Amino acid sequence: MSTIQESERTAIQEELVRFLRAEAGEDTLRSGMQSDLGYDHAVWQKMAEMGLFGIDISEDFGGIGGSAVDTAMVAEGLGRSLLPVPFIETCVIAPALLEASDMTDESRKILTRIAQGTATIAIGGNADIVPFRDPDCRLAVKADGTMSGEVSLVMHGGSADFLLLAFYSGNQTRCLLVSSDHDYTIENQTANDPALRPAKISLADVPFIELTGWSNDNFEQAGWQGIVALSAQQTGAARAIFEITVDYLQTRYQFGRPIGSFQALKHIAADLFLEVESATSASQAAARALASKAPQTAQSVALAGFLCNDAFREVSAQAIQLHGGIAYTQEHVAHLYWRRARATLSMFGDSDLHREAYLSAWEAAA
Amino acid sequence: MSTIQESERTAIQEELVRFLRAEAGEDTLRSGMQSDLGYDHAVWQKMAEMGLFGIDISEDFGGIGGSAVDTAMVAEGLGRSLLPVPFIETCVIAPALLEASDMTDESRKILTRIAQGTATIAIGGNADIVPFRDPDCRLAVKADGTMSGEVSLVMHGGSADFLLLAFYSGNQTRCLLVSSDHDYTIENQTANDPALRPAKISLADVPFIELTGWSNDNFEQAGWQGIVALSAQQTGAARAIFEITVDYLQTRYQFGRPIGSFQALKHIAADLFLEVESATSASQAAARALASKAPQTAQSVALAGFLCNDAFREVSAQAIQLHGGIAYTQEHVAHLYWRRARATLSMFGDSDLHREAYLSAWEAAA
Amino acid sequence: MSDFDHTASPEALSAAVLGWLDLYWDTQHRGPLGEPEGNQQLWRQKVFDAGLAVPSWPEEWFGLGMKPAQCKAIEKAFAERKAPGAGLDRYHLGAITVFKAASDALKREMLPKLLTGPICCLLYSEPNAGSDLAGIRTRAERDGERFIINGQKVWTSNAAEAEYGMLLARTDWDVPKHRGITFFLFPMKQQGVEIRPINQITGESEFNEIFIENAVVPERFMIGKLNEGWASFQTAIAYERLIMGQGITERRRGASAKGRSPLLELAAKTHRLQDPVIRQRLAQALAYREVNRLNNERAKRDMMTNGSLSLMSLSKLAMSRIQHGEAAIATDLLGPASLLDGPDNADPANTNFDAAKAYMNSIGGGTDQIQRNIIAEKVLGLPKEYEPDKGTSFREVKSDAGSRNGE
Amino acid sequence: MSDFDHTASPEALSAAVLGWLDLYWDTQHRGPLGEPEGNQQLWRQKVFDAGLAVPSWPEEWFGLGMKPAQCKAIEKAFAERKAPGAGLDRYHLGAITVFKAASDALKREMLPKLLTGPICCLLYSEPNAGSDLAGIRTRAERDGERFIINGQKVWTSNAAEAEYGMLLARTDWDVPKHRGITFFLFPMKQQGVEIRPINQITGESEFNEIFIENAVVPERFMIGKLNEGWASFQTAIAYERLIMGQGITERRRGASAKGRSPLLELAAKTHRLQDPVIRQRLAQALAYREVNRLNNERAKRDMMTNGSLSLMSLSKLAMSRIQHGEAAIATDLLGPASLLDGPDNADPANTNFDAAKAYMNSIGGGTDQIQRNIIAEKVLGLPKEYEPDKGTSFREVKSDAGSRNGE
Repeated sequence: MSTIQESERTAIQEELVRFLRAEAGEDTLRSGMQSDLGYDHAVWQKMAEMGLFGIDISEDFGGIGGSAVDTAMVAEGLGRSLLPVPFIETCVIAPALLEASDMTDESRKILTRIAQGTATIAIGGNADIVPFRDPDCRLAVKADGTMSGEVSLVMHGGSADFLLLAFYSGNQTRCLLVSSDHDYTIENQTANDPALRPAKISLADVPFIELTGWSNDNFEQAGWQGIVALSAQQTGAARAIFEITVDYLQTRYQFGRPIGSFQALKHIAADLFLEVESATSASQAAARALASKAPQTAQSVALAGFLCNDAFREVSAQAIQLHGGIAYTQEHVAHLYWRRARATLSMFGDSDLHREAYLSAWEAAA
Repeated sequence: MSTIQESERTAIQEELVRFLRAEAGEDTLRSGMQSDLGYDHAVWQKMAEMGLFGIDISEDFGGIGGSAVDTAMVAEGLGRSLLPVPFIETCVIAPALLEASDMTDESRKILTRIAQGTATIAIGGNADIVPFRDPDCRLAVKADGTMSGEVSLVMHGGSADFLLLAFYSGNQTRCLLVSSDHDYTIENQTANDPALRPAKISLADVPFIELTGWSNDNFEQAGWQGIVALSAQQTGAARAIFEITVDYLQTRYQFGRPIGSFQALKHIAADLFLEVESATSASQAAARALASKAPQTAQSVALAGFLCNDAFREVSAQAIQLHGGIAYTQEHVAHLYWRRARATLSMFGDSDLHREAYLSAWEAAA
Repeated sequence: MSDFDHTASPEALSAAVLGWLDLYWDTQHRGPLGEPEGNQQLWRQKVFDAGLAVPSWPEEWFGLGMKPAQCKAIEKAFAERKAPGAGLDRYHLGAITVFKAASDALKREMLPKLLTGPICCLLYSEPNAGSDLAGIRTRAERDGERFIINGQKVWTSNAAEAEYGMLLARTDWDVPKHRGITFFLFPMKQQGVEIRPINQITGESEFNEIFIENAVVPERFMIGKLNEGWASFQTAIAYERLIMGQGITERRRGASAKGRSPLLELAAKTHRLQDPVIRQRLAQALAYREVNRLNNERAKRDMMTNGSLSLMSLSKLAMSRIQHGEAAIATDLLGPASLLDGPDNADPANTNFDAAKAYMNSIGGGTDQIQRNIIAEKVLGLPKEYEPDKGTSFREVKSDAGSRNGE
Repeated sequence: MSDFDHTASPEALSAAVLGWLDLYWDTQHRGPLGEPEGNQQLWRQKVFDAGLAVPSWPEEWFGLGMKPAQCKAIEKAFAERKAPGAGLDRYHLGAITVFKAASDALKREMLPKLLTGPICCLLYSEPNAGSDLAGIRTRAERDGERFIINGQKVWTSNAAEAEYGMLLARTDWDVPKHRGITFFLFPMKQQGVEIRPINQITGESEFNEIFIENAVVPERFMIGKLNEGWASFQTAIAYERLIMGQGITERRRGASAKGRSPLLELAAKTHRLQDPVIRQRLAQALAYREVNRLNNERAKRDMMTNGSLSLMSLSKLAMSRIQHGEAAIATDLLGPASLLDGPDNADPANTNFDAAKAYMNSIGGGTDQIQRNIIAEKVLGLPKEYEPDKGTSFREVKSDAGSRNGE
């Protein structure tokens, strides 16, 4: 459970909302899109100063010992503003796995740096904790204690301070940390979402630190945290583009009347509202289940996994349709939400997979 | 190909439409629903006099040597008026199979009686030509030349002059004809569609005639004819309830305006219109493919199979919604269309099955 | 005067009510202690006298002035002992309407009656006034100190049992529709009231058509003022919509308890639980139901914390896709057997019933289309549609097939 | 005058046209025979002079008075020899509009020009006039024998190449919107016309915004009469909608030939062709496309036999669900790789393009919502919506954020 009090949480949330509204608007998003990082580094630093990155790191390492409910709150805010920062990788999954592993000086140092906002982590491979799984990745550990191979779709792989490579090797899952101090080849990949920065990483005889001592439960838990944080991001983004769309329906006039007075558009809006609220409920319930280690966590997480995926997809796609021509231009923000929705559809597994997991959880509970 | 000329076909169609409008309206349907047969026997007799039952029977047996296009035309008319007569079983599938089998005096006699309208056929079992397949049927042929067993969901099984039992037995499909002159037990089953008359038939040491000499192609063809005739029925029924609904939208006023002026209802109607027309196109194309023995027949039949199923289901379900409260009563005709749609969803295989067959046909053609 | 202290904590109150019930109620025989077969009328009088029938109402109006948490405790105690009669301030639409909208005189006269026995039915909808309820054409004409009623009502449940009907009738035809309606407490047991059950597509006949010909209602039975009945009526209908959203129209077997779902059971029984296509559909159906439960929980929290009804409005709409969706899957699971019905074929019969009953939610109490209008306008703040009958004398408003109401 | 006999059978005509092409056209080098690199302008003139550019038009208007089957034969012959220039009576929106709606004088002056080279663009939509095209606010003010044009147009393709634009402009602000519009043939190559490409979400820039400031159009370039431009304009837009419905906005690779489907190929490549859930979705997607083809065949037959356009109206709406649906499946097939783009990632790049381009059909040329209105009103005969701007002086009509056009 979170060590953060309800009042503290409200304070953090309010500060975050204020900050994002003031300093992470569409202009910041668009200027970040032009940069190598894909986002405005100053925004990242200010979030660090606000202590947001240590939210799910224990106080021992300079964090504030929050829970999935707290990270979801931050992710939801980031989702609203579409900020493509490596928050989930760096501040959710990596800490979960590091804290579950045998502690070393190195891992203590990394956790502290994450909490301070001075280290970012990129995650690649084909294991369940990897945001964008590369089924064709070839990663291998050599007898001499180095590793080699190639992996694609490593988000922020070009700018991260550490690579966390998680992959299946024989019957086991291995998790290696590679410092960017070492030499490896980075090939930036073009993304359909202009803010995203996937990279293809090629490694040849690179030293690594292996995370050991974690259990399968820890590993599953870390993956769940990723799904839940993503669902919160999607929820925030879906709500944001929904609100933009409802505003437009109020102010855009055609045929001498606001287009929001046309019943067909009203009904689409009502249906989308149901999607947004349902996504919110599912995401929040999953975060609560995860934070309280509830027995139905697997089921709650899977539910959030596909409902939020599908809601964000549907809401952002309909947003373009409801805006009409104006949203067919790059100038308008709608397509950015829509691209993000499409990009995250298979992040941590697609909806079909989550639906299957959800049903299996039902069966297991029966 | 059909031996019927285009002008003849038009004449038959016009006569049929005139006849059904005059003598097979809602009153006839409802009075038939109260009877043992489920339909008005006088209507059946008049259709026989019009020569409609020999439409797909060759002239040698008193038929008029039509094709799938012609039977589809009749089925479409029957669909419009929801007449629950055993047309597909008696006049489409049975003749197809009888004509493909080794001819006997008995089969010649039956074909002639079908063409005259003096014999009806009910079909039961678990083979592909069976309209309502009973996966749990137990039918077996004995060494002494009689058969025994039990089969459910035999539509009109209680009133038919012959039972056609088609079932898998070992590696083989067997088709037996049982005359109602013999003794067997009939247990009428309650149907959700009040016009339908399914029966459970129990047979003990009953003599039969086995149809032999047909090929697997003939058998497949007979099944396809059933699917296509059904698709035409569904198309006719979907169009009829759609028209009833559009009429209602014109005449029903609420809030001082016809409800058909409300955009949301208009849009539902437009979408349903697309369904109705698409079903029509698919059904007609399948009938043409079947009649001309086109190479893509399997694909066309499967397409009609699921599109018409789904269209009738959707159109009849929305018809109730668009009518509102009035269609929640038994008095209104909408629920009869809706019940028929639900009853025919799994007739000759459900939509998932047809979709799978459709995709397989695409793959086979590639 | 009362046995129950409105300053007590819910826990204390619960104990007090349980104690009271143990004194007077026989849980095992579901009747008043010592009463042969339990006289329900007497029991309700007892509950009413104790103020427990309507605990949230003030003491001067037969209640105890209790807060929501206290009322909940009382209802829970009654439920625990399986005793009826509490919580009428939440469920008795007739009494609630009278309490909220009627004159003090009528309240004083009728509430003690209504709260101790008689059932009320709703005389709202008419064949020509469905979605557009304010378009009613049942007329009430003054005749001295009474009104003569003529017209036709529909979708009335419990009509045969009801002693009173909450009647909307038109008293002025020359003003816009909302402004010429009066709300009455209408005595059902009189000449000129004919009740005809409606045969519904579910096979049920819970609703009736009511034909009213020269029936009479005393002037003092007016709820609220002459021609101002629409406002009083709003109280009642808001309540009805709320109850619908909670899925009360469902049969209990449709509900999904943790780890148990009738749909999954049917899938197992029909050997389809391993079909990946069916599995996706099952998961989606279960999800819609679970997330509606989660939405309702949030809705309740929202209502408690900031009085927001936004989320509440979604439940009824969501229930339509849940019910229609589940019935569709069940139909497909059954395959050809879905055409059967009747007591010998329980699974098909249940599925057929559910498929038909789903329209009760998607049409009854305001269609899904009306519900989407409400969400779009009341919650999202989108502008209202054009209303051609707004500001127009009702007599001039167009009705079915384009004729005018006055024609 | 012409080499081609309008009484000839399509077959005979085909032979004659092929013979003519063999005399003048070099199929191998795709240019006029003996012309270096093929002078397109000269070739078009030659086709025009032979009456083959617009064969269906009467001889007095540069055509040959041919029937549809004959025109088809001519176009087919041209296609066979890969020669351009025929069938402009079906594709050249500018020339068709002038032919159908302009004065004889303008036709005589401009058709020979338009049919032999210059491209026309469409100056219809405006930022404030999208679905509601008649709500345009670009103004044309008379100045002697010419009009001065000020305003902004949008969604114009080929603007940079076009020599003329088909311009809708408002000439009277004090009458209802449809009655104050004049239609002009507007010279694009002049001062005061600024063209800015629009960056579309597909990555393309086929459309432009056009800013017009004190540009000039001669009075004789009016198409039809002053303030009666809306009627002339209907000719053109009907045509545009028809073309959209045939899926011309698709890239060829989206089309499904018998037994070959890009979607099936992608499913095979991504190893999902054995996934039963994917198989159902693939089948449904293929079905929507195939049945649309079947609908279009019926539509053409209907149009031929009884002039009915009912079915024709469905194709554009159907194309939306086809294109959006196929793109969604392709996205899901690609999985995480769908986030990639660019020339190194052809499958994701194509899928992303298709997903964005699908909006071209569902929004462009009238949104799906507008198209459903058209089907419901024009085909099903359902009553029109309330139009607050009907009969109101355009100046008084409300525009964005509720301001009036005259404000």
